[in-house]
Amino acid sequence: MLLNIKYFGMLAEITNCNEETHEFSKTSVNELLAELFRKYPELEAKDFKVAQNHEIVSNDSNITAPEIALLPPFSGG
Amino acid sequence: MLLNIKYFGMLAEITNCNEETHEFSKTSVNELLAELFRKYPELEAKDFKVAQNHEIVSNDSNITAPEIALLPPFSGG
Amino acid sequence: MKERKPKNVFKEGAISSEFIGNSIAKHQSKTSIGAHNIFLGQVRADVIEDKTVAAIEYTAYEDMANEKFHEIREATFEKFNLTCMHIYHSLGTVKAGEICLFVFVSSPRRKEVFKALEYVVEEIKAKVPVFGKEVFEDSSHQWKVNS
Amino acid sequence: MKERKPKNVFKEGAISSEFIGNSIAKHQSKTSIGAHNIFLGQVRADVIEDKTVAAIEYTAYEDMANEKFHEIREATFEKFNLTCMHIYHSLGTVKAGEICLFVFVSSPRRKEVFKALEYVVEEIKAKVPVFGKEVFEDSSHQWKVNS
Repeated sequence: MLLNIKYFGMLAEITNCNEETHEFSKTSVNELLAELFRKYPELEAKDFKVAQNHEIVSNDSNITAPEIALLPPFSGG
Repeated sequence: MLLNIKYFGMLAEITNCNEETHEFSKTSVNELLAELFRKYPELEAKDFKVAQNHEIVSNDSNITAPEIALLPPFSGG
Repeated sequence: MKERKPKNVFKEGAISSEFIGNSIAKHQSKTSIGAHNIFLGQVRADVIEDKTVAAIEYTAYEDMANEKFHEIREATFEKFNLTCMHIYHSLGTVKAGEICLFVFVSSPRRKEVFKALEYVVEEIKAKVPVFGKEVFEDSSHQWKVNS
Repeated sequence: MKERKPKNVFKEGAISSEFIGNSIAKHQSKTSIGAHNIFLGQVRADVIEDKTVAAIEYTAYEDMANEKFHEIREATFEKFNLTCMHIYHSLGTVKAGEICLFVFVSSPRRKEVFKALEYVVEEIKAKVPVFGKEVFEDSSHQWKVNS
């Protein structure tokens, strides 16, 4: 599946982009993250959550939607 | 002692005045109220508090200041 | 700073939205503030036995009220970490829909403003001798009681 | 009314005191309202290791954020007896002393607005994907973390 991965805040500084497409042939969020950590080793040390369909999902969820967002700690307000 | 008695809100409607002087020769708030109830019988049924020196005092306190206020329930805000 | 004289909290008539906006603007030079919390009391057009409240006429035992406002201010600064606090209350006629009470607290941190604002408003309702006469559209009236 | 589409809560840049004043003025025709409560988040000029915060640059995962604001709105109307509620959050640069968050709740009764406002603000802080970059006077930066 061709995923659209979005990066926010300090994560976008590490990846040097706000979004990118990523061809993904495995199943879970954990497997996706392993691929992203290979591409961006600095990501692994960062605190962030993964959203799919605009909802936070756990790392052992399956990827079911093409839009995936990596969200560092929120600091609104 | 010559007292200056102030009436507020619905109490001023009963007494038909906002303040008046009252010659008082006894001691306690209760004794003062008895005199005022003779003058304004409708006052006796009303819910109010007495302030002396800008502080609420109990009815068995002694009158020590010349300014006495009769305050119906507060409804600020 | 301790022996400040009570300020006059009362304003004749309604408190305007422009006054509130200006009061907010004045705080933008205070850059240690992170959170403001504002309470506004607005006169309701309550319907009581088929009659509608058109306005409230406020009177107060002004000297005592300003002393009580001052005591509430001092106690609130003791209890909470606030940068500043402002209180304004109307006297005279305030029409339905208009604002009669404006309480404004500011702090570096939001947790403080929530606690402080509710404290101040409840203290005002309980301790300040202000009296509201609800005037109906037919000019009859009743005396307001806080709930 | 249930299936309202999420509105856009975001505004580019700071929220002005005039905007807040106008928003208050618009509520004066709603004469069932007795109490308003307003929270304002203001950017602090915090000093961190001798450097002073000059501004915060806000970004957001906008689609998700607007959905979360909408869910918070709906949940708040379920929990509390409110007449109306408005939320605005800045995107882009907001300088120290300027306002970046404006939450406005109104109800017939004051007890409701205190509880509702704190609930809304805490929910926003916890659930809405907004990210603040604290930019110092020397143009270096750090990422803000809510406390």
